[in-house]
Amino acid sequence: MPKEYKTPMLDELEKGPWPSFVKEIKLAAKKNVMSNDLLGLLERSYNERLGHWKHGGIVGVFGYGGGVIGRYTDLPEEYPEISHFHTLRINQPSGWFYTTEALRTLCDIWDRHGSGLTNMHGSTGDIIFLGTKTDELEPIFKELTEAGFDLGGSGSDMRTPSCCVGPGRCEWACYDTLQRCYDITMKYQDELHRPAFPYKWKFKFSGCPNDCVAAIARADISIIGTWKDDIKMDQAEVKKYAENGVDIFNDVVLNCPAKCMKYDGDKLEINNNDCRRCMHCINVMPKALRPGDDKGAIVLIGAKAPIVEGALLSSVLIPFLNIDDDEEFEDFCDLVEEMQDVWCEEGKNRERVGEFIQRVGMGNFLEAVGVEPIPEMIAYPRDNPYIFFEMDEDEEEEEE
Amino acid sequence: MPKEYKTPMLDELEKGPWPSFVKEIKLAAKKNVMSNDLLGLLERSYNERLGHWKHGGIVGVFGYGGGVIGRYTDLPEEYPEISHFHTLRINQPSGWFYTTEALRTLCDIWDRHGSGLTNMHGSTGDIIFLGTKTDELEPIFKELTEAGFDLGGSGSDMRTPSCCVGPGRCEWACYDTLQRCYDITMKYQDELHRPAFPYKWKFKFSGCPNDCVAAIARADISIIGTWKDDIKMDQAEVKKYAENGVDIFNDVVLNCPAKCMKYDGDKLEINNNDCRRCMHCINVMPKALRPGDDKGAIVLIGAKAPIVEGALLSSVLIPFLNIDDDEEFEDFCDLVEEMQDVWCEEGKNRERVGEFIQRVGMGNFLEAVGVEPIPEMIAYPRDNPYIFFEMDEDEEEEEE
Amino acid sequence: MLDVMKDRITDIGPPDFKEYLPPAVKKNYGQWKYHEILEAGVLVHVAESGDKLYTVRCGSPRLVSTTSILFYTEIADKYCDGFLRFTSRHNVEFLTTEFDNVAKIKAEMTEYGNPVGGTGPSITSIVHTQGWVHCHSAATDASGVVKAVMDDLFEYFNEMKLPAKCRIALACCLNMCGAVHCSDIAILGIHTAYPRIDHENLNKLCEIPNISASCPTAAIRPATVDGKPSVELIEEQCMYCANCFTVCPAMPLADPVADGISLWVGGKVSNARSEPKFSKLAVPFIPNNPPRWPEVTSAIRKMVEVWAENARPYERMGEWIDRVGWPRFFKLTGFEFSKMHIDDFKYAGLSFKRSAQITHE
Amino acid sequence: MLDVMKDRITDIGPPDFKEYLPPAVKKNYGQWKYHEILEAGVLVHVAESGDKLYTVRCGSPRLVSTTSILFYTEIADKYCDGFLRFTSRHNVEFLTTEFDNVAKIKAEMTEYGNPVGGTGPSITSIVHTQGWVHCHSAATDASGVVKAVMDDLFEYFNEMKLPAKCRIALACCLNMCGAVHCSDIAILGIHTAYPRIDHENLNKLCEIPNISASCPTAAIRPATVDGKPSVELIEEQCMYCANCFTVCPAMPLADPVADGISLWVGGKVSNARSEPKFSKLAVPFIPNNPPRWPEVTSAIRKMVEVWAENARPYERMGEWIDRVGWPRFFKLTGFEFSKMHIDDFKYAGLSFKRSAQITHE
Ligand code: SRM
Ligand code: SRM
Ligand code: SRM
Ligand code: SRM
Ligand code: SF4
Ligand code: SF4
Ligand code: SF4
Ligand code: SF4
Ligand code: SF4
Ligand code: SF4
Ligand code: SF4
Ligand code: SF4
Repeated sequence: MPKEYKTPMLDELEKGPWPSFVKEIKLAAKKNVMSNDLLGLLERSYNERLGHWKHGGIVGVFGYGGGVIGRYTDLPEEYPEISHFHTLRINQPSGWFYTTEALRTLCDIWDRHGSGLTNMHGSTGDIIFLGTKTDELEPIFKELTEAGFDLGGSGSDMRTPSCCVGPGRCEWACYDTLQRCYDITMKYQDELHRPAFPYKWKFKFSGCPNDCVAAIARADISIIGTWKDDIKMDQAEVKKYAENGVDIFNDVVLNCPAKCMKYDGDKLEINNNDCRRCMHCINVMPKALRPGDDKGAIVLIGAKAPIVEGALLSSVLIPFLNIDDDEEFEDFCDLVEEMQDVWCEEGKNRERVGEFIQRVGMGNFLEAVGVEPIPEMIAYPRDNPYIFFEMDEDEEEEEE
Repeated sequence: MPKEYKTPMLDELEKGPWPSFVKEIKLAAKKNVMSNDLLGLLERSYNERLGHWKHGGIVGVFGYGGGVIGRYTDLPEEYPEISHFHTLRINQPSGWFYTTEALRTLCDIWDRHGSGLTNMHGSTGDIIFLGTKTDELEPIFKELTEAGFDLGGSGSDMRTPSCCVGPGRCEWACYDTLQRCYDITMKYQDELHRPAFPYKWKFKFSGCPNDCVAAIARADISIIGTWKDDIKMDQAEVKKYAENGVDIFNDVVLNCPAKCMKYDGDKLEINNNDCRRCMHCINVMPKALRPGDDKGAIVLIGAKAPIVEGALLSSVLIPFLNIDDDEEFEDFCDLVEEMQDVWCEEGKNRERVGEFIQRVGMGNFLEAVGVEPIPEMIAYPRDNPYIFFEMDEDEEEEEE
Repeated sequence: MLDVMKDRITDIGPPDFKEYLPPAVKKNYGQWKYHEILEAGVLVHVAESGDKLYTVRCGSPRLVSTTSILFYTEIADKYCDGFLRFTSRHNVEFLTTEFDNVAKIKAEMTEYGNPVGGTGPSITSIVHTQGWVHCHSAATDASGVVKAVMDDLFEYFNEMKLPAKCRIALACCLNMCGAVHCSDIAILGIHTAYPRIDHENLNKLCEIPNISASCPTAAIRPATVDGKPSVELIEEQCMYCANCFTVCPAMPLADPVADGISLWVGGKVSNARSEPKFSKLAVPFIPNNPPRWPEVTSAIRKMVEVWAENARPYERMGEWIDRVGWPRFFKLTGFEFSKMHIDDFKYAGLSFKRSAQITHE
Repeated sequence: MLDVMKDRITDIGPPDFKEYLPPAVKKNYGQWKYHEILEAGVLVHVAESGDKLYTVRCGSPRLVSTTSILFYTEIADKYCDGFLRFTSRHNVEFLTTEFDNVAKIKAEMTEYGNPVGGTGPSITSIVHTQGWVHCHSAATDASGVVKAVMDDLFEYFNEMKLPAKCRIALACCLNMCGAVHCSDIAILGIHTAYPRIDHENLNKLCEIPNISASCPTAAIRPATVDGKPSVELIEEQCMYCANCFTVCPAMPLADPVADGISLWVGGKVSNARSEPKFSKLAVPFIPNNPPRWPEVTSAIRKMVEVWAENARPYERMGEWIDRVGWPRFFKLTGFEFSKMHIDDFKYAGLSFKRSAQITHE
């Protein structure tokens, strides 16, 4: 018989309009002793204002270096069911689309082998199976793979890539985010499952500059859709928006970062040469404006959270890649591997690629991976005169 | 008989519409052997693409640590007249106003004791007497002071302050730049003449945010005029500008950094609460718009050239100071002295105050000089979570 | 064990998403023309073919039981041909080609406890992390704070009455698994006590050079304590980042009194209008006050209200502050400005106000 | 010597400017109402009193002989009641209350060789430094380059046909006495050869710890060479800043072939419209080519022309580039973009293009 915990603190959090995670833990606790002990432990944390988890040891499934986060409570005597409480990271399908059948299979496996609690999803994008014992890992893994699922990344490896819904349900997708996310994931299964990098290596795919998976903020490789040709414009629809109350002048023209729009109260003009493809005008009037036809992606590099050298945003590496084209995609993969090699060779332990670039210098990094420096990569050229001069061979000879 | 130098290279630079410094050197060389040798040496530099000056030793006038830059050619045998060729820095009058009489006196002194060449002015603002011998320094100094002039700064001291023309000839002067520049100079004569600081200490005074002495870019203490109340507006004059071809919408409204203007083709409106006092609209239409009446100055700190830690711009220390008020001016001087003390105590050798602040942290600097931190001092708060927490005494007690 | 190792399948990767796409999505894949937001939480996407696909977005606690997932599958089976999806912010979305289903899904999901909203100029789910539910590193809980904040801000979830989107995220420690650093409002768990060094066990559990190297401020030095190899801490140099603890369990920082929450504001990710920005410090420290963290919820409400009242349409939190300036932000919110707000890390110098562009009131 | 020390006056400071103000200035001090630019180089300031004061601004080489100063005093005596002033950019200004005098001053000064201009949207005098005329540190000449550039750009001095002001400055070494770092166009003398260490004399002339400390990249280490205390240089770490030379004469860098000029672009000082900005690297190196530095003048002309053609009214060089982006600048000027343009100093990371806001052509 499972213990019955009094949870006055947590009960408070069953109230109110927002969906309650306490309700979820209780639902799970009804069927599952681990979740029941979790409820008790969490109430205790609420009372003590202190977590009760220990640093995880290394646990996992055979042949994989990642995908499982080991976790143990520091009060195993009092909460024996969660003395082990490891999570599994399961690689989600592109765009988080599911059949109900697949979900039922997952639930079934998890109810039999784990806590019955999940995160849908983890913030990298995985399905998180939240809490089980070491012994259950292999059985879960076997059933998962038989059902067509596999573990995601953890540790110093490629992490589970993720992508926005893209062409699945968005008119602005400039490339096939779902497909390319899937392709990268499949291509680098080994890198995903067997950590051998200096640190994490994350990929995120957004179909346009709205960046609905926040790729630029949290992926080492951020792939963001864009287009090259003119914004498509339907003046009649522009008029309708104006009639329906859009203040085209203040809401659209004044907000254009390129200051490249003109509106005379009737016709809207865009100087597409100056347009930065920021999406704003399109976002405001989706029926009237649309990205052009010559679509592709920008590849950016280096984002990460603050530890240790401060947070980084990704920065432009390739300003335009026709990523839907298989050949260009292969070229891109070659570059990815080249970068991995350089970073693995020269990177320090726990140094993300963005930090690595900052340490060795973007110019040197580009040289090492064989990419030509171009002004699209920078917001502005250096403003300090501390230049390490490198004269061309020719010039040097001339000088001698 | 002075040598006659062939100067085919320099002669080239007598041609063309822009005033020629070669003409000037030749004019001086007619009367003066030093300038004649300078001509020869300079031609040689042009041929060799190399300067011929040595590191200056310490020379100066008795009791002063600065004001003279020692200079010797490395070819004294060939150019004996400029084997010494020291410059004197003479403190200019505020705003570089002169009577012709004063200028004639200066020329007379200089023709008798030096090369007859000057810089009107040096880039800190001094009158530069360009080139004389060690023996001439004391006589020059004596005659200068008798004529009412004194040396400016050099070395690790307060440098000669300078200011824009301000109320002398500008409708936008928000305080009396000429007077305050003079006051500061007079108040700190000792600091100006007897180097005892870690490094230079420069003051520049601009009467409004146009900053016509580039104070924010090159003065440790940059004092820039501003106002607190509303921009004064004459709608009739606005109309006239519009009639005369000013595109008020594109040239003015769209260029307002605060986006705080509205123009309906007839009336111009400013939301003065949001206005950043950038001067742009006023600059475009000086007859129609004017700074308000509640005028004063912003005090900014820390600008410098790049060596060693990279160039710095000054940043806001006091967002509004009624500097024309004598009491507030005295308070400001007290703060200046407080800052000097802290910097002298804790600053490293050759560390400008801006670098010092960067090293110890603005927050710590403010604390040391007794200034309350306020959001006006920052462009944005920290974006990294690496906070050195300092709890209030009260809070700490509570916690115990 | 042997049993489970037999016929073991590895490295198959995730299922092919194409198998999981609803028929309307498959048919109109990449052929969407435009969309409209019909009401908070309800979108319609219109395809070149003329097909219409309705989406009902439902709030989710993210931490969900299989019981609830199974409930979602029931809804999806009933109205959506057996398909559903989750969003990048962990909401659950039901896609249907039948407009009539929209109201039904909405009703059933709301009834179950998953209200509909989060589209357009609203506040959608708070991206968050594990907190006391699962992580050893947490300086606060995640789910509980999120629940408290969203309860308080609920009117902004199921109505679209804000100037623009407002993205809130929470991370329970400086590792920032929630990648909160580019959020309109970031809730960040923060320690303010020094690591307590377990000299007894340190050398057994950890490699001393790694610990020293882990500290961004070089506050940790190798030292021999009671005859054992260990480390010592230069307290003035520690800013509680916990990176040493990540590397070595023998240096815990968690503390019931000194742990708490900091609030950050004005970040964004999208490239719309302005470039992506980091969030900046608004409130350095609020002690943990479970179960409802009232000081946190009210500070956040304050920010949201002040922004909502003062910003122009389409102006994200950070864009508004950039236009009117940080002095205005601190004035209107009433948050105290202190030394702690002034950056003193790597790029500090660039955060000073290096111009005479100043507002006066 | 004794003689000159007698009755010696010290610390009197500069003359009181009030003695030096022209009568019209004294009378209307602080009472100016507005101004107009009548033509290039000619301003009129109108006082509240109705008084009008005309200013004629004349170009100056800055390096002026007493002969020329005396000539200016003649003009000032003739037309300006015996007063004149210089500007913050070293031009000489004649102030008169008589409109008729304007043309006369202009004629006489032009005749003498000091043309009139530099107001409004024009290019005024180039702020500059000593160069080979006086400084031991120079990597190029100052006055000569300035003369060559201004001759070439003269049409922009005596006409006002640019979108906005364009401020050019020159510094002959990285000490940047011209404070060029915030100029629309900065001309900067630059060394590209390593310091040559005079091991023989180094220890006599300099303090070794000071030298090591002076190097921003820590490229200098104490070392014993031929039995003498000296320093050694890690060449890969040297970026030729010459700070070691400033501290120690035994480490000269100047070199006829390796010295030259770099060009920087897009800085500004004023707070009008945009905040003050630093200039950014446009051309890393052009060898010294006296007497007319043709590669320098043509590169500068290119920048000015490209900007003049493409910018909007009131848009300073840097504001234009900020709007259209650096790729456009490099494309239109044809300047080569290289690794050297990518920052690798302290704030390098912030100079990368951290957004998807990109133009395509
Ligand atoms: C589960 C998850 C949070 C969540 O509740 O969703 C998570 C949980 C942990 N993260 Fe994370 N991270 C998770 C997404 C992230 C993200 C977001 C992302 O990937 O988009 C980030 C920020 C982006 C980035 O990578 O920079 C993130 C940045 C970190 C860091 C700091 C890394 C850095 O370079 O700055 C650490 C510290 C470390 O690696 O030692 C960390 C470490 C951890 C550890 C493993 C704690 C540790 O020190 O060992 C956490 C385990 C918690 C637990 O007990 O379950 N986690 N972590 C997320 C993974 C779920 C999934 O696979 O879908
Ligand atoms: C004469 C003058 C240049 C000119 O032709 O106008 C000048 C000339 C020298 N400067 Fe300067 N500086 C002059 C204004 C400046 C300015 C501009 C300003 O003051 O507005 C700056 C940049 C602003 C600043 O202070 O940051 C400037 C930044 C430097 C530096 C770098 C200081 C720094 O902190 O980065 C040095 C190097 C040093 O101090 O060792 C320097 C050093 C020198 C020395 C003394 C060379 C040396 O290393 O000893 C030069 C003597 C040249 C000579 O032989 O005559 N000079 N120097 C300017 C002073 C004239 C006057 O008094 O009016
Ligand atoms: C479903 C989802 C993508 C997915 O694959 O899951 C999505 C879907 C859409 N986004 Fe998004 N965005 C989604 C996360 C994001 C994120 C990522 C995040 O918040 O972590 C961002 C970046 C946020 C940021 O900038 O900080 C994001 C920034 C945008 C923007 C830019 C808003 C702006 O003005 O800055 C738009 C354009 C708009 O709304 O006008 C947009 C527009 C859209 C559109 C209208 C695209 C379309 O035509 O279908 C979709 C409905 C938007 C709505 O909710 O009003 N989406 N969108 C994500 C829903 C999250 C949720 O459950 O609430
Ligand atoms: C005389 C002088 C001040 C002095 O005390 O000597 C001066 C005088 C005036 N300045 Fe200035 N400025 C003077 C140096 C500057 C500087 C400093 C510098 O260049 O080193 C600046 C900052 C430059 C920068 O931003 O990089 C400067 C930025 C301005 C501006 C802002 C321009 C802008 O749009 O960014 C204005 C406003 C305008 O011209 O519309 C201005 C406006 C003016 C006005 C119109 C002020 C007035 O009402 O009298 C004066 C005539 C301007 C003209 O030439 O068209 N003044 N002005 C300086 C003349 C230098 C010269 O000989 O050419
Ligand atoms: S990132 Fe762009 S393409 Fe992807 S879902 Fe968002 S708006 Fe659509
Ligand atoms: S996409 Fe952005 S930059 Fe381009 S025209 Fe529209 S608002 Fe302007
Ligand atoms: S800084 Fe302002 S007050 Fe001074 S001269 Fe320039 S415009 Fe006039
Ligand atoms: S002074 Fe500048 S900020 Fe103020 S209204 Fe005029 S243009 Fe706008
Ligand atoms: S943010 Fe910190 S405490 Fe929260 S899950 Fe990530 S590592 Fe754990
Ligand atoms: S908490 Fe961070 S700053 Fe403090 S000792 Fe540990 S690693 Fe260093
Ligand atoms: S810039 Fe350099 S070379 Fe030129 S005067 Fe200044 S210190 Fe001398
Ligand atoms: S020139 Fe500069 S970088 Fe090179 S050794 Fe000297 S101080 Fe160091």
